[in-house]
Amino acid sequence: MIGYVDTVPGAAAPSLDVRGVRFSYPDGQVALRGVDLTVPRGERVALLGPNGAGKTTLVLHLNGILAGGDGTVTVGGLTVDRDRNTLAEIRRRVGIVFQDPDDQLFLPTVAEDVAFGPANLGLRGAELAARVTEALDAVGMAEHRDRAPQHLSFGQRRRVAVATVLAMRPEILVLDEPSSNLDPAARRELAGILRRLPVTLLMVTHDLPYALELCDRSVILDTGRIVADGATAQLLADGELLARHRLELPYGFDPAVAARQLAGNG
Amino acid sequence: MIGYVDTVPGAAAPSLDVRGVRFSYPDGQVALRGVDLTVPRGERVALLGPNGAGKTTLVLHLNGILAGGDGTVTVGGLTVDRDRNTLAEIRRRVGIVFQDPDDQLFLPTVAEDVAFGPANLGLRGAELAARVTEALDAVGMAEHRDRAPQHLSFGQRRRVAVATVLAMRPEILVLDEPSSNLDPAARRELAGILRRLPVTLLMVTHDLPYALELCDRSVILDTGRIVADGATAQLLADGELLARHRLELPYGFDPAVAARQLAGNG
Amino acid sequence: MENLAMHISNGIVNGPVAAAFGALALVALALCVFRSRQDLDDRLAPMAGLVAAFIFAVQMLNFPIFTGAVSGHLLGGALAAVLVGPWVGALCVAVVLIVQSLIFGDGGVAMLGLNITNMALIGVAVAYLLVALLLRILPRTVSGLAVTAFVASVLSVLVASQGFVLQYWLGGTTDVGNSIGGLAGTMAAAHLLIGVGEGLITATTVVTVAKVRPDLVYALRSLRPLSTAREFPVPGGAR
Amino acid sequence: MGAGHAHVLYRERTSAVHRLPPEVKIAAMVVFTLAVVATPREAFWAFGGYLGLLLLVAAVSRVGLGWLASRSLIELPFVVFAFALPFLGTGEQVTWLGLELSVDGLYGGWNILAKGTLGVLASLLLAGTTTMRDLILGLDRLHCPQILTQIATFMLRYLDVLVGEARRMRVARISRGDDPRFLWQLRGFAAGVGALFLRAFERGERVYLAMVSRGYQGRMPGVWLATGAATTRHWLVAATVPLAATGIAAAAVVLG
Ligand SMILES: Nc1ncnc2c1ncn2[C@@H]1O[C@H](COP(=O)(O)OP(=O)(O)OP(=O)(O)O)[C@@H](O)[C@H]1O
Ligand SMILES: Nc1ncnc2c1ncn2[C@@H]1O[C@H](COP(=O)(O)OP(=O)(O)OP(=O)(O)O)[C@@H](O)[C@H]1O
Ligand SMILES: [Mg+2]
Ligand SMILES: [Mg+2]
Repeated sequence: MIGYVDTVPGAAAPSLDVRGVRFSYPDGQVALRGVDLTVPRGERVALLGPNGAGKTTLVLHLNGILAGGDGTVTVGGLTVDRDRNTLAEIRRRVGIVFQDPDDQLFLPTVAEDVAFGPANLGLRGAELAARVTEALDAVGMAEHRDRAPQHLSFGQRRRVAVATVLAMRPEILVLDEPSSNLDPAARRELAGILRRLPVTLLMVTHDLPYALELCDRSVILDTGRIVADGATAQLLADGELLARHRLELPYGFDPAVAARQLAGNG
Repeated sequence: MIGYVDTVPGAAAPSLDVRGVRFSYPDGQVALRGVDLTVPRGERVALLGPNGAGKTTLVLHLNGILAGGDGTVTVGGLTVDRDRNTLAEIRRRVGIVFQDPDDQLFLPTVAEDVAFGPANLGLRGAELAARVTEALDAVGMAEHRDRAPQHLSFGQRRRVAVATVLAMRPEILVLDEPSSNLDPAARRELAGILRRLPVTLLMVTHDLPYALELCDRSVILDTGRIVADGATAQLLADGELLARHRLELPYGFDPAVAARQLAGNG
Repeated sequence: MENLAMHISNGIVNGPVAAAFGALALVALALCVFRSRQDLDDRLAPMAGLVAAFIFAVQMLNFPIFTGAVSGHLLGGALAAVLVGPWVGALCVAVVLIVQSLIFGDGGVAMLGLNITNMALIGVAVAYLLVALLLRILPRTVSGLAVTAFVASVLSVLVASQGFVLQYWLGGTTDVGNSIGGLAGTMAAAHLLIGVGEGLITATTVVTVAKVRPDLVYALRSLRPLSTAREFPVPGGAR
Repeated sequence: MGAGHAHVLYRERTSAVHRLPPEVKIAAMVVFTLAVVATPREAFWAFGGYLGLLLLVAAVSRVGLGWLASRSLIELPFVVFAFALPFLGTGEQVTWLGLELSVDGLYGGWNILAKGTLGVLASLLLAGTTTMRDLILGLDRLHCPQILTQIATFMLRYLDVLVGEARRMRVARISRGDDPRFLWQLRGFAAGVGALFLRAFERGERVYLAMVSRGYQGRMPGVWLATGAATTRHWLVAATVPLAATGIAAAAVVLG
């Protein structure tokens, strides 16, 4: 850990504070080369970048699943380290939806899987059941509650994965490519849910219009470094910057149309 | 097998001919309720539909990985049945990129994994090496050729998965959500590759603009039935049809802009 | 004498006896190879690999039984017999033993015949005979299957451990005289505990699989008329 | 041991031993071990000779003596048996530090200790210089029945799948507020094992079907079998160690 004085815990601390984080995988692959990122409470930030940039690696640092390189990660004033209790508290606050739904689902039925997180938070009985139903309704999977997750279609698994985290009502929601494999309506519904949730949001995505729709601010990560940080609309307008990092607006996307629709959404 | 007279084998036979295929999973889940679909040689067809519609299930029927329900699947005149040799020949012709790259990659290094398919086709030595290099170059993963697939990022794994099938140069290429988790540049590059390949193409996707860009024709599958079949541009113009099947054009997408870009592409 | 753990290492049993059992194992495995040609279809091939991997992995976790005074590991014979049948099952266990002896020195290479006889042949054969018998007597329910798997595990482990006693009696490099009876007793006691642990793991594993994918359980498959067997591999199971 | 992974013993190096084709290494290791086992236990000098041979191979293959020593602890359980023998053995007894020990038992203990240790060291040298995959390739070239190598290939693949799925399950649980010390605490040890087994199977089955889709028909493509197969020179080079060992064994039997 390099010299970094812990911020005062409490409401004033930023939700996420990443300082100088470096990380190499055991096989020697360098994934993060000094990442600094601060996300104030309640902000919505999109994390953009090419394949292999280190986005998932960064996400896995946010609740201590990966650790051990240089730098510090602080969540609402709590520093991620080896202390079991601190880690448990951090994992209570940070809900992560993994890029691969198979990393998320492991219990024999959908309902049990969604109940797992809230049950660990101490919920029981009717309250727990209500949480589960609410989360499954939100992603439109209520009718599949008694099926085995591994027997669902890919997109259905992705939706259940989102529900497992929504059911925990985390303070900080981190989503790694939540919209991939979702059908267009589910994608829009998810956007609606995320927009209404009163949380701090960090969303990894390759879908730039989706980032624009949901997040005011974006950061671009490339080869393990944050290379840009600013208002999403501004970043997306800088075609040269985007091109340098293998990002580009999709075919048929018209910023003017987007702006109109965005204004309509409020 | 319901009554269906085999077409004459040979060049005149359609690449894919699916007749009355029904399928239920062992847990009783009905996935296909009678699907009819013919894809003539050289055509590019997008397979659209909501999550859980049965798209992946249909794809897995195209080379006999799933079978045993009613109906027949014919590939270039060869009917999928239990005969080992016919099945082997069909699998030679049809290349499938699975929705989950983790299902596709299993060898210790990327290069070996890409070589696996062509080696099974009998390629050896320099010819095999050339195929592998070509396929890896096409997806921009040449520099990672000696790494372990399970140590790649999700998007990198997806690209390698595509390469494993490209290296086999199948006559019929079936892709299940090839663009998900790809960064925007990789998505465009993949579109470029697919457009140039002289193959019959069936592509499952939730990305309607991508379908419009690559496929002249689209079919919509919902709850195990084909509910629409026509020119992609026409289907996408029918907002009501799309909405009925949980499809919709993405935020910021302007058909007029798309048409202009499409014309520019040739 | 804690962890005899069934892997006989080099030098415990003399050369001639080891060679004799080596020949016995070779003949028996050849028969298994011949018989399993019919069994090993598209669906059984990955299952056989998984059973072998599972046994391999679990054998590497030497788990303490109860107090830690006795430690041992699964032999896997019953699991293999229930899931992939006797012929392929014996081959699975044999593959595990061969690889272990080659790269871990876990059980000496020169003693491979003895180890294969005990764990792959005796262990799987006893387990399969018991399974075949019990599945006819017991109700064909989840608990019936659980009891079957448990009993078959315990007894197969016990019998397999006595295989070592027999071999030691025939060709132990040190004459322990009357202690051979004591050896038999110690082996039996230790392996009763190992057997109980093995029985619990086997029973739950088999029950988990049988509930979700009954088509994967060889022991249940052989009870059904052959016509329902199918050749197409199907993720999520066969109809 | 908790390792559970097949490649833990492989030492990534470049050495003449690493480059030898796997089949000659397997054959050499087996012959060497047989020679050791055939040696009379009283011929102490012979065991010194074997150890010398192994140290020589270790030096050439650059696997490191510390590594060899620490990894050979796997035979500890058998050593316990070796130490019990002097008390269990019958016949002539000697008294040492006030303990009644059987002479036959002492020899027996030595016998197991020496032969066991040499066997383990020989395997470790094989494991340290040969990947699991090459090992299976070697077995295949030594005409091991295809059904066995096929099971071994799948076993290798599934070890990765098991480890991978176990890791996924652990990550899934801890990131949703659970605090397990073991994977197994999911409704008890056995239920966790059952769930892991099923999960690994279904993943592995999908992988298998994807392999089948790419033309797999029960045997890995011939390229991997054809390249780098042993030449006469390889066999001759690798034969030196087992030949020397056989010589020592023969001398020990004759002199013994
Ligand atoms: N388990 C691993 N072992 C070794 N290297 C890894 C591992 N996982 C990822 N990497 C490497 O670390 C780098 C960053 O990977 P990461 O998964 O964070 O990328 P990403 O930004 O999430 O990419 P994508 O958009 O494709 O998901 C890549 O070069 C990748 O190959
Ligand atoms: N292995 C399985 N066992 C049981 N039911 C399954 C299995 N796989 C899929 N299903 C069910 O079959 C139906 C069709 O699934 P399929 O995977 O074909 O959908 P899909 O159109 O590919 O969806 P997506 O867009 O989410 O990938 C769904 O209701 C799904 O829950
Ligand atoms: Mg990622
Ligand atoms: Mg699908």
